[in-house]
Amino acid sequence: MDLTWSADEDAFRAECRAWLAEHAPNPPLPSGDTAEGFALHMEWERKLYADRWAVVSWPTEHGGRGASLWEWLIFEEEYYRAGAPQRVTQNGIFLLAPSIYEFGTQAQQDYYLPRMAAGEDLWCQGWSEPNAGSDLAGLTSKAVRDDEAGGWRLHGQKTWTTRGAFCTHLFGLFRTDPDSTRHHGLTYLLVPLDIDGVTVRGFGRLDGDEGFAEVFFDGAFVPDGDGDPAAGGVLGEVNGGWGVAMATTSSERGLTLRSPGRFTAATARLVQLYRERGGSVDDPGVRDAVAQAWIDAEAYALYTLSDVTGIVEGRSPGARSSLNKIFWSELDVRLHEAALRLLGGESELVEWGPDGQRVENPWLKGYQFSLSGPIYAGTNEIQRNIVAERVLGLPRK
Amino acid sequence: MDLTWSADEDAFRAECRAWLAEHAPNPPLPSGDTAEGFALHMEWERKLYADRWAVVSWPTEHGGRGASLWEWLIFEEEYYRAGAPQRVTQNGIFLLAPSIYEFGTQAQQDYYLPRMAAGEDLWCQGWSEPNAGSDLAGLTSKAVRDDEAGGWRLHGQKTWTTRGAFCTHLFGLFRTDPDSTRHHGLTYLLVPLDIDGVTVRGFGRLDGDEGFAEVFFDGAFVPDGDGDPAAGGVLGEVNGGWGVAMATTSSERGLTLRSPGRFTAATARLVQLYRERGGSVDDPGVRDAVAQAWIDAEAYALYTLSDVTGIVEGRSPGARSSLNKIFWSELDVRLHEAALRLLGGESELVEWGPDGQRVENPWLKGYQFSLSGPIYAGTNEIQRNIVAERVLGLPRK
Amino acid sequence: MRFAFTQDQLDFAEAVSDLLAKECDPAAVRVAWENDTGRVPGLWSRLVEMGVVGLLAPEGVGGLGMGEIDLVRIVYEAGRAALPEPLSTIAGVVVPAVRDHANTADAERFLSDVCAGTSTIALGLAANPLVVGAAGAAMFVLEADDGLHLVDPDVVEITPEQSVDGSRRVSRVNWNPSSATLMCGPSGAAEALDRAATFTAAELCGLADTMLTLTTGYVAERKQFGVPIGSFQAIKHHCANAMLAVEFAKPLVWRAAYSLTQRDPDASLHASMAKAAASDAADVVGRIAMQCHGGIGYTVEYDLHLYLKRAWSLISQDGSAASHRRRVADRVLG
Amino acid sequence: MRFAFTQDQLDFAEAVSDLLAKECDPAAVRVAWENDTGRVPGLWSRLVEMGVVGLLAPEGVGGLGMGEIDLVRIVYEAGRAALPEPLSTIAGVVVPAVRDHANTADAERFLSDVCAGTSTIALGLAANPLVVGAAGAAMFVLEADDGLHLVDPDVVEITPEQSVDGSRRVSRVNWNPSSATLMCGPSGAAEALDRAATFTAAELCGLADTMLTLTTGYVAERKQFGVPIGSFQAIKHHCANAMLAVEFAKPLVWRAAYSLTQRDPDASLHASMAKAAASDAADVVGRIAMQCHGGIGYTVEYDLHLYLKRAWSLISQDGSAASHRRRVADRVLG
Repeated sequence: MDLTWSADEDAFRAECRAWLAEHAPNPPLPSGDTAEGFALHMEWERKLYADRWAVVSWPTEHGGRGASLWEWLIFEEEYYRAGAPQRVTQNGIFLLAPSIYEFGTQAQQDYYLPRMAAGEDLWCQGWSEPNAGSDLAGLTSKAVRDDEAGGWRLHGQKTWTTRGAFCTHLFGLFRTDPDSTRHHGLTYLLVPLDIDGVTVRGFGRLDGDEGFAEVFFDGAFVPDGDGDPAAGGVLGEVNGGWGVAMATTSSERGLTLRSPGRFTAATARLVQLYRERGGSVDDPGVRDAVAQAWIDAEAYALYTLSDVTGIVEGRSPGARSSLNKIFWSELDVRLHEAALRLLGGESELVEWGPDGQRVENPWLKGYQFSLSGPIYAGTNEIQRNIVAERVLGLPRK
Repeated sequence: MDLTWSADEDAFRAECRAWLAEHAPNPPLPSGDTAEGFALHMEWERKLYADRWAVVSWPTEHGGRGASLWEWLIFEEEYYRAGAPQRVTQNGIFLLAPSIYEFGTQAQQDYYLPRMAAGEDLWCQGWSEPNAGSDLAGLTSKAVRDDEAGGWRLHGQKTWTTRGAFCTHLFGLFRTDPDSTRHHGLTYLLVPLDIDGVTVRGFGRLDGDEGFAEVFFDGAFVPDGDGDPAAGGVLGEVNGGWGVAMATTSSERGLTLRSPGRFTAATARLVQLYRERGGSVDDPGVRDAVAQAWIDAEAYALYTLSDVTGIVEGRSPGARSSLNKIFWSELDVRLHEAALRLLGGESELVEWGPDGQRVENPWLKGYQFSLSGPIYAGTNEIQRNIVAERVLGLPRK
Repeated sequence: MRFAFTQDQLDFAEAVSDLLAKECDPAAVRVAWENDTGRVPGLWSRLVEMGVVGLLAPEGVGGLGMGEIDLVRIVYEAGRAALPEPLSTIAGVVVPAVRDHANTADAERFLSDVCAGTSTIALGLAANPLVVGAAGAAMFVLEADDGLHLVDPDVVEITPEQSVDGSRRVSRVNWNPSSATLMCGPSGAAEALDRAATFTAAELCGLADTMLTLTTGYVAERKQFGVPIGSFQAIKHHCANAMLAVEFAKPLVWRAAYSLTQRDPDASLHASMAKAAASDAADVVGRIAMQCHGGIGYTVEYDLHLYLKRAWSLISQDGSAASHRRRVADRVLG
Repeated sequence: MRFAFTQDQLDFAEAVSDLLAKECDPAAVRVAWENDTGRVPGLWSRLVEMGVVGLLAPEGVGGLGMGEIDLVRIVYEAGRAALPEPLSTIAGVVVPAVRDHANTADAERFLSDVCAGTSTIALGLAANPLVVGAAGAAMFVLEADDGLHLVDPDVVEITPEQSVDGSRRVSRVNWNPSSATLMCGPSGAAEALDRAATFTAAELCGLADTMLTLTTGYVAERKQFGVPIGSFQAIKHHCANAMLAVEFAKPLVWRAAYSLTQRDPDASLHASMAKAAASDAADVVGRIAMQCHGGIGYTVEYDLHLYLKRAWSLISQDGSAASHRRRVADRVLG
């Protein structure tokens, strides 16, 4: 056991910190899930890319720094500590890119990845459908073979597509074998959103942002994908989409998105909030709740160090990553609940802060966002089933 | 709405309180779930009976006072407030007697009820079997028809029979139709434990008492029950035992056993404990936990008043009584947890109290007992299913 | 002993419920989210006509001269509908405060106006940093260290704020207490908080009930894996837990209202127990409702958020669960 | 950066685990419940032989000269087996306290004896009203306001008490601190509490793991309604919650031991986080284990209670979860 960083890692951290201190927007950007906010976020994304902070763990030829997993953790920790903006590009970078690395052709990798890193292509995910949420294998959107054109005609509807209204591309699963059921006969497709037969309709989210979209497909054409990647196409094998998606999903459920820095930074801000307001709020238990949130964030950070150690040494967390997802998502709710208790009667305010420094209330906003954590990327009910069945070996039926 | 008691009810309360103040054992009796303790408890039961406090709500001809439900509540409240002993006769009085009143012949009522009130017959319940706990309908103990003898030969095993080793009689379900499954073909039988072919083996409980028993049946004979009730027999219809048992079970699950006085008295003692120790224990949250337990006991008491009002006016709580069972059993755990927090490092002590007044640690004992609450009489998992399905109307499958 | 509403009380509440079902459906609440006042046009005068607004006012000024126990079930119905009107504040708190403490002339004048529906009075208790419905109020009842003041809007500086609940028009108010405006001392203010906590608790129970109803309806219909999600035990237990929370809060709320009516010496304790339980229940039910709905509950096109956001606001209004449990602890534990 | 045990550490722990599987199965623990000492005959000397008891003692007195991080995984194994021996107290707390603070002669003499297995030393920290294993101890390390004392049994008055865990032989001790017995000041005592909290936390994680293992085994076998009860979603979620609690406590415990080894300035904070999380985890897992077992868990014939009652005792030993969260709050929140 060795919980110290190497000199190189310390130097990397110092570089991250210095750059972020100079460049991270202050005051913070407004939410990236509105049209105006999104534009400001894209400026930030381009700035990250220009200085090679957009995708630190990617190879240099795709815009990254070839950073190790440890360096990635350091970067994320510094990123959240600096209060730098939420990554509007995250669905592409964290969900799609791992699948392109694993399943994409060389042409697809060379075309999509640098454009994604640079923010030229903005990807949203097309998993959920109105009748396929937790039950992802129940999806019915289909891609009908068009042999003449050498590709697929899409029909159906995707929904809960985060930032769909602002994105340029969608990745998702479509039923390519009309006789198939469940997770068979699905294909993972990459779809430009500006082609004929695609309609995107944004709709309002709980927190007031218009960050969700429905995407309707009415005969939109996507080629097989062995030609120019610009037109979109198949990622991986036809009818092999479930495996590609699961790789992506496990990437989402696992380590990558939920870097511990997000929670240690949030609890550090919670501690600050407690110091400002804890003495005046009439709530004898809130001190304990803040301490608990702080401990939980530390536990999560250490758990992640253990996971990363395992991954680096070739031990995959596998289904245990469901534990990870349950813990961070419920920790996130609890820590925001503690913050709202500290805000007391002001917790309902959409804008908040001292005069002259009013900002969108980060704790209210964060609380609302936290409530989606136990739902998306596989509800925590399903994650608990996975823990019980695949980790603890309880019988499925 | 009228939350005041009538002059008659106040007088009844005064009478209860005066009698209990004079007679309730001090120091408290040891547990009634040991052989020595049981004997002491039986003395107490006989004293209760002699002064007509054993079964206040029963008709006078069976040893009661014909008390109303309201008076019964008052009696219970005073009984628990006085710290009077746990009723070792409760399984007969509260679980079997309602079924005898509803399903018994006149001869059965006249024979069993006064003897039960007087503590001459001591009844234990024979529901659970090694493979039929939560799934009561899965029981396999059988009663084989003996036409010649005009009765039934019992085979099989019952278990978790509280105080079985000290009781004289058992009531329980046996499969009388060998071709039946689930809740069909069962008969509710009344069985003296001293007959041939019955073996009772006591075994140790979590809290150290030997209050459980297994009861083995190896051809023991019980007549039909239309003759002398002393020999035991069928209660209700042959093959109609499920209905009789459910009436009993809903009586157990419902109001009767869990009088609110039990919890308001316990929280009053918890408040006292807090006043003695709250200032010195290093636990900033325990004050809140005690207040919460106190509120919960009040809520339970009021909920019960609402239930009793409904019953008196002809509105049965029905499946809603599952809410009741979940609430009191989990409240009981929480209030004892709060007490153990107040005891801190002394919570593990089997005997406890100031020098010269050492008693069996009521909070440790009570905590252990409380843990059985969410399990017996239908686990709280099953109760939650009932609430969801029968009260909220969610689909069974 | 009888712990239940009278048939008259239930009938009155049902009449209000029928009105709200028609005039205050989710579409109407959405109108209130978007319009200038945060209120449903025309609805207040209907409530005035039914006598709800002046229920606690003496008959001489146009009220019904009834008690808190008569009002509480109606306020619960208002909660169920997420009624975006200052009903519990005005009918439940301001009217009895003015009735009991204002001088005769003020009481007669202001209560007559309120009972006639021609004006409203806004309430600012020290427990709350925000005042609802300050804009347009004919008068203010405001709490200072020395008690409740009856204050003219001219001398109140109003700074609007935006609530997560679009129909709640909240403001900070700034004013200078003076002996001229003092209506009653701290005990009158404490009584106002007890009433506010009790009626807000009733609203929260109503909101919780509606969130649970939406949830059970949704999970019985929504299919995943070929079956309604309500057939999964995890969802069943979530719903049972939600019901448990709200069903054991309600008796505390009804009792608190009864104790206010009876001027029970423990009325303040009972109000705190009610508010603590109702705040916790609404919180738990809201969380469960969100989780059982999944994505659909996270959209503003679905109605859940109307009730959820009202509940979030009311959970801390008139004292949080924690602060009321502290009051209970101080009273019971010493 | 590497947050994992070394292969050597895992091998050592596995060797201990193998020994305990043979020599400290539930039947052996039941013997300790009933016998005079509350210990498993012969087992201590086996642990001495393996070097576990003197793991933190210098090699010169027969120890291994290793660190807390080497011991913690072994203590976790002791917890898994509900080992009824004073391993964590002696090996984890008394040995380093005597090593660091006793005068050279005392240290050499007592550590040699302990490492040779010829005597034990009982520990009485101010956080605990009870002392384990006082009868038969060759010496006592006892905390007073001014620090830790090394006290001869002759001057300690021992009053036996009975623990819910039959193998825990607890006593109250009465003695008079004097400057002659003082071994170190309050900072040494604080360090002892940090070690005690950390190793007790490790034991609790082990106990929780065994309770979870018993539970998953039982629910996979036990059938009701024609299926294993472990196929019900409510049971699955109980088990998942149990695992969640213990898996997120462990990293805190390992880190606390590491920080002690490193003499990290935050070691005390880390120990408190570990004990808070482990106490809560054992509590949650114990509750879940009881509930999932149903009636069988409520009998003394089944093994669950051996682990459960140990856990109940250790949950508050060396500071409850609440007291350690208070320490964390004092340190982090100011």
